[in-house]
Amino acid sequence: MNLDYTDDQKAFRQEVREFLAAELPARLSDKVRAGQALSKADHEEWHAILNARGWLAGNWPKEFGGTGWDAVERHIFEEETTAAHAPRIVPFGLHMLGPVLQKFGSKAQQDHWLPRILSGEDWWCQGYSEPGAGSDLASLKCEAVRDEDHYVVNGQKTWTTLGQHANMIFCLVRTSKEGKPQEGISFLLIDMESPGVEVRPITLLDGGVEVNEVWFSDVRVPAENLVGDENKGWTYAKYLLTHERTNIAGVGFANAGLQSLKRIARAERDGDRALIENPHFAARIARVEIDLMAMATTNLRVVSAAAAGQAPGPESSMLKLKGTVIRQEINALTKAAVGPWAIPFQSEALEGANEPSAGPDYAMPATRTYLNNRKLSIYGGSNEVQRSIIAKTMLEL
Amino acid sequence: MNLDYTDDQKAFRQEVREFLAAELPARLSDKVRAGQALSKADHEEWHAILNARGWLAGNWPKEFGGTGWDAVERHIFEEETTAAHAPRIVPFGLHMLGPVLQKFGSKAQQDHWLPRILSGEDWWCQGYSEPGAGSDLASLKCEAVRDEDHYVVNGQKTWTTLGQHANMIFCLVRTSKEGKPQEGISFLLIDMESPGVEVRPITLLDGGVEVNEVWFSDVRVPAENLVGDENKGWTYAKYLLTHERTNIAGVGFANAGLQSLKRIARAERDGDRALIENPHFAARIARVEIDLMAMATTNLRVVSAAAAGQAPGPESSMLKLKGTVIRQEINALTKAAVGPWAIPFQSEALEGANEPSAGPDYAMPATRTYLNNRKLSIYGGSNEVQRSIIAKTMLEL
Amino acid sequence: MNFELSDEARMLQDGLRRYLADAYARPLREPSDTVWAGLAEMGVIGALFPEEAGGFGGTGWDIALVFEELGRVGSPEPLLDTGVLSGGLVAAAGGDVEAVIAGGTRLAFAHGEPGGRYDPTRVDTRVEDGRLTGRKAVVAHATSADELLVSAREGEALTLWRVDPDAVEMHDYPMTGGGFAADIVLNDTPGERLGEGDATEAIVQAQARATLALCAEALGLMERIRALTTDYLKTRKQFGRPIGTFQVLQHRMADLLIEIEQARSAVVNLAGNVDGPDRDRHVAATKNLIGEVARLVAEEAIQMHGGIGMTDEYELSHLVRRLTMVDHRFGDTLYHLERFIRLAVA
Amino acid sequence: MNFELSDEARMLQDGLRRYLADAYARPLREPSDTVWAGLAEMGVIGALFPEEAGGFGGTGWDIALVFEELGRVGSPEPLLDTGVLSGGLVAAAGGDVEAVIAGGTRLAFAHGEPGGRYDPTRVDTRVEDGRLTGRKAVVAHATSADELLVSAREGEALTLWRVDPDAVEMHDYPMTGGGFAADIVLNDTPGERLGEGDATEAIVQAQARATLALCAEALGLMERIRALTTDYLKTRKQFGRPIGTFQVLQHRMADLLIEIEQARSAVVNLAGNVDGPDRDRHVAATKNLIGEVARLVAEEAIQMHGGIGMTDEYELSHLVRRLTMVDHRFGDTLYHLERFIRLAVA
Repeated sequence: MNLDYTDDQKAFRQEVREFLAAELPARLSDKVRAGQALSKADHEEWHAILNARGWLAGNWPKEFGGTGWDAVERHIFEEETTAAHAPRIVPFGLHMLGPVLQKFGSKAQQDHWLPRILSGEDWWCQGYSEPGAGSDLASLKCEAVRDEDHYVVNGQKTWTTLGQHANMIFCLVRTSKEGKPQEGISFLLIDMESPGVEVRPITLLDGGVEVNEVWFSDVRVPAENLVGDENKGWTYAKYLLTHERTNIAGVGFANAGLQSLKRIARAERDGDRALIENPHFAARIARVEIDLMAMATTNLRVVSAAAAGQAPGPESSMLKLKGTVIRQEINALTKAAVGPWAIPFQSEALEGANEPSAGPDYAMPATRTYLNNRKLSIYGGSNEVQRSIIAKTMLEL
Repeated sequence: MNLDYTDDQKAFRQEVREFLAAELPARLSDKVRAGQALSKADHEEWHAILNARGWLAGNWPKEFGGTGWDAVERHIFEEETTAAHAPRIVPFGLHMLGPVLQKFGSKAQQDHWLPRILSGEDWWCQGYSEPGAGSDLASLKCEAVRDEDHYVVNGQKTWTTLGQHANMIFCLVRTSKEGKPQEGISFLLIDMESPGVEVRPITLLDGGVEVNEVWFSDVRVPAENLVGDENKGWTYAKYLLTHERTNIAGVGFANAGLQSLKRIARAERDGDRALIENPHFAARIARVEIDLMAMATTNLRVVSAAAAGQAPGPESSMLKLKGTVIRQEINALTKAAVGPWAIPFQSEALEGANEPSAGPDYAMPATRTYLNNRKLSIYGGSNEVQRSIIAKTMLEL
Repeated sequence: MNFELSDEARMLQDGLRRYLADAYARPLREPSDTVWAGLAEMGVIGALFPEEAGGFGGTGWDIALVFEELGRVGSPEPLLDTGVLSGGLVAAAGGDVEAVIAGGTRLAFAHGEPGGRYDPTRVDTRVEDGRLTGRKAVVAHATSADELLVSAREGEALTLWRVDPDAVEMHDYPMTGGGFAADIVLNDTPGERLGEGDATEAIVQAQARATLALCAEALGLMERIRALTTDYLKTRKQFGRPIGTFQVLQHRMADLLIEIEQARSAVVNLAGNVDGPDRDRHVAATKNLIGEVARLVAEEAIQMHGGIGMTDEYELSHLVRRLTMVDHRFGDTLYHLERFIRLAVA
Repeated sequence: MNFELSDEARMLQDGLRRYLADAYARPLREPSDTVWAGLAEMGVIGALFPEEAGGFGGTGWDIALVFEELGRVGSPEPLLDTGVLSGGLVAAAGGDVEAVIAGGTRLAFAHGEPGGRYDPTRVDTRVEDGRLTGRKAVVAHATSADELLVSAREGEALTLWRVDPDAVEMHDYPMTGGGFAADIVLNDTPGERLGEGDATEAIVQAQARATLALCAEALGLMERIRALTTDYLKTRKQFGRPIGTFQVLQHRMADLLIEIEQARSAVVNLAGNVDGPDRDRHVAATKNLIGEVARLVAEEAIQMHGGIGMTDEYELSHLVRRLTMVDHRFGDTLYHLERFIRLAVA
């Protein structure tokens, strides 16, 4: 056993650092550091920079235009980009649809769609959840009926993240009502510009708009947009959920959040001392840092096993759960750290508009991030679902 | 609304204080304060003193030789005796069997058994739990078969507290296997000196012996020892469980434990300061004290409602649960407070025997009390059972 | 010892509850002149003041009663700032609060300063020859106030001044829980002195009562959030049955219920002690406990609701935002933990 | 970066696990000469020492591996005291540990003093002309030791001395986790100096390695307790079905599992850093985390077992008692929380 990176891995880390120093626009990293929302153009700019370097698809094999990195290399890349406050990669095309097409798509589908993901020609979003089918995906109702060489889709999807930017959506749709609820689900690619598709934004708890409802009324989808076999969509969805769970621990985000929290706690005055010298506040920081140090190692153990070819198992549920608890605690402490400056609710200020609070810049996103990140324990399989998975698979209860 | 006691209540409190100052033997209060086990004779001595004053049966009506106190008076008596480190009253005859006989017993049973409880002639213990029927009492198996004017009892009871001192046991026994599990249970009074009764001590986690197994082999019990109707024992048992839950919050014990914890934390050195000046330790004490302040008021609200004639409802489940959490936290902090002195495991030392640790006297019971009081959240309806009761009755879930 | 409401209090509670049920039948997330006038008319503002100030209440019990009801509907009216905090200071100094009680005058207390965090004595605004200079931060409901009460140092003494809102520079922004706050710049701004001598104790006392109001409001918010969540657990189905039948959620709801009961007792403790000698210990204990429970209730309620709990449109969002802000006024859980240690443990 | 055991380590682990499964087939709650000899014979003591001291290991990984296995069976052998703590000090000072490795000599480290709590530098025992005077408290396995190692002040310097156990006054008593400890009185007792110069850093280093051993033992204990509890949940029936089918217990077990996984990573972190520059931060982090998780696991295991978990006879009792004592050596959770703050946060 040892905890050191190999010389090759160290060299790779250095290479990533140099790339970021040279290529990451300060305008973007400033926005990320300040917790400001990124525009569609911001995301596209960063994707293009990564694509030019051949580093956009860190989890794709080389044959499809990916990097071919192993889990440790992906981990290093993730650590460095997060530490540098690079925008996160928009995951829907790259981390979610890509692997499904590579595994289950036809050659024609791969040849057509994968390059368009890399080039940014398509912006994908995800059509999984429905009202009434959140953690219980198998009960979904959005329906696709075969009509010669088309499917006709009717129904509703919700929690569609960044759907307002997307021109394409991959959907789970019901193609049969027979058998168990998981059966009869298919995986369909739908052009958002088709007649009958309507996108309605959902304002969230924090005042921001990042998710949407998507409505389908008699939307005609070419049958060639079916991925894999009809009624086998559940299999592909589960595969995708596993892939989505790599880096599910969010160690990089947690580390960046912890560093930011400490900076704030050093800057904030608490009576005659810095807030970080308040032993009770320091204790809360210490507890979450200690937890994070352990979780980072759990994550490395899983990454290292993955690099050695082992499939991620229920450990990803453990990482998801502990990861969200840690990040949410950091968010809560950051909100606490800014004191009365948590009260202003400044959506416009975050976008750089008029009449910001006189408070320090770091205070502005604290409350909104706290509220927004309550989602972490809800989406991607709620923490309750994760606990049940752990109990079933690891304890055989 | 107001939080003050009436003049009458204040006068009563003063009367209790004077009585304790005059009549509570220092030998007994010293043992209680030091966490030492009390002998049978110790208990009997204190019961006799209370009985002489007419204060032994605080929850009995006057007609049966009780005090006739209301809930607030009982609360004041409880507060003062706990604060003075008086032995707790052994509850089996006085708080458990007594109320059942008064409500469901025949005149002959009341006339015979109740005075013997007050005089100390009988020491009762409780035969409820069985292996396999703890929180799920309805599944009990110990069987009583009618044979003319006797019942013949076979089976096993367990967790019989202080059964080693008792000459009488009140039991739930199965008299019918028909209907729901709760039906077919009867409430029977059994002489422990009958042939076929065997008591085996159970050593607990903390090394102490306070509970027992009781075995019955063809034990013949006069039919007149049946309380109420055959097969209706479940009703009486539930009534008893409700009565057992008065003072279930244990506010008095918690207060005494907290005071003792603070004394220890003031005496223990932690580097160059007293342990209580360690902000992290002080924070743990503060949190539990704040919780206790609130719970004491919840308790008073329930007591006050009871004195006004309202039956205790699911609030007793809330008090039981929060009460055990608070007491167990105080026990854990006390163990933490004594530092390395928690390591000696000195059963004999506690009884005053040879080779005690050189540590301070207050350190001796810390570990044992911590271990022993894990029972608080298990017996009398586990905290899990209490949560389910709360969810059902108060949330109607 | 008596935990029953008096007949008068019961009447006030019933009336207020009925009025608010009606006024908030369609949830209001911003202050409303109509509601303000309604509250004044039914005597709710007067209930916060003692008879000698022209009111008919003013005890801790009155404050607790009123604000628990306001909390239940998530009311964003500036009653705490106008009635308890500023109005309390004016009345304590012998000033006239008739117009406040009648609903005609709204007040705001410009006290906290940038960097002052929760320390009630950290005031750098100076006054010279009756003119004030300095900065105030996050002054709640400043823009809707007819009059500002401003704290300032005259020499060493902490003093209070009435200031015309039009005479100051205000930078306003919405608050997370509804309504607007402002950062305020005073630059040689004229003021009229309120009261005599050092105002520190008066401010601490007014903050203690405002803390009680805030804690009672939090209790009402938590009760409403609990009710919403319970209802949701009964209606929402997953995996073929109401999610409230899942034992895990039942037990977590039971724990919430216990903690809310603790919060209620903490409010009772403070209500009974806010004007007494043991005030500071109870302020610290109650505010600390409320802060802990509020976080638990807010986070669990969102979690048990799942996605719908994250949406702005649903009633929960406003209640949760208000509840989350309770910890950011008059000292947070850690501030009061430290105070409690100083007062009661060490 | 590699989290796989080397072939040698895997062999040691397999052999040790097989041996212990056999030796503890009937649980032993007190140290046994047979087991001690068995451990020595299969080289387990030697695995704790580097080659230059006559061993064949001695890294943090070796310590973690050995003590996790001992923890799994709740072994009360004095291996930590003899092999890591005292033996480590002797070896570091260039002393001969051959007899220790061979199992012939058991050592105990008489260091802590009454009132010294967890401070490793609080030593008032004095030495003059090679004779020691002072008191030592709760010296683990003192009565079974063939030789005592005693810390004492010579002037300002902290020094180490070999002392004959027969030359001191011992007051012995059982320990909560098995074995005996003693309070020791030294009164002009002769000793033989071990090493040169000030021993403070040597003691801190030996305690860091002993802390790793203790944390790894705790991990083994927790693994075994978890397995016992899982088995119990599958077999024990209440309300007509195995209690492990109740969702509440499933989720609480899932949380335990996650925390035990955290504990494992914390042990890995300390094992990889115990001889490196970042030692102190990792000692503090790991001991704090282990203390928190140990309490949770012990208490939840008893609770889920119910009554049977309270009995001495059942295997759990001994494991839980040992686990609860982990927090009482080398600094508890709060001690290390404060150290971590000093080293990493502030």
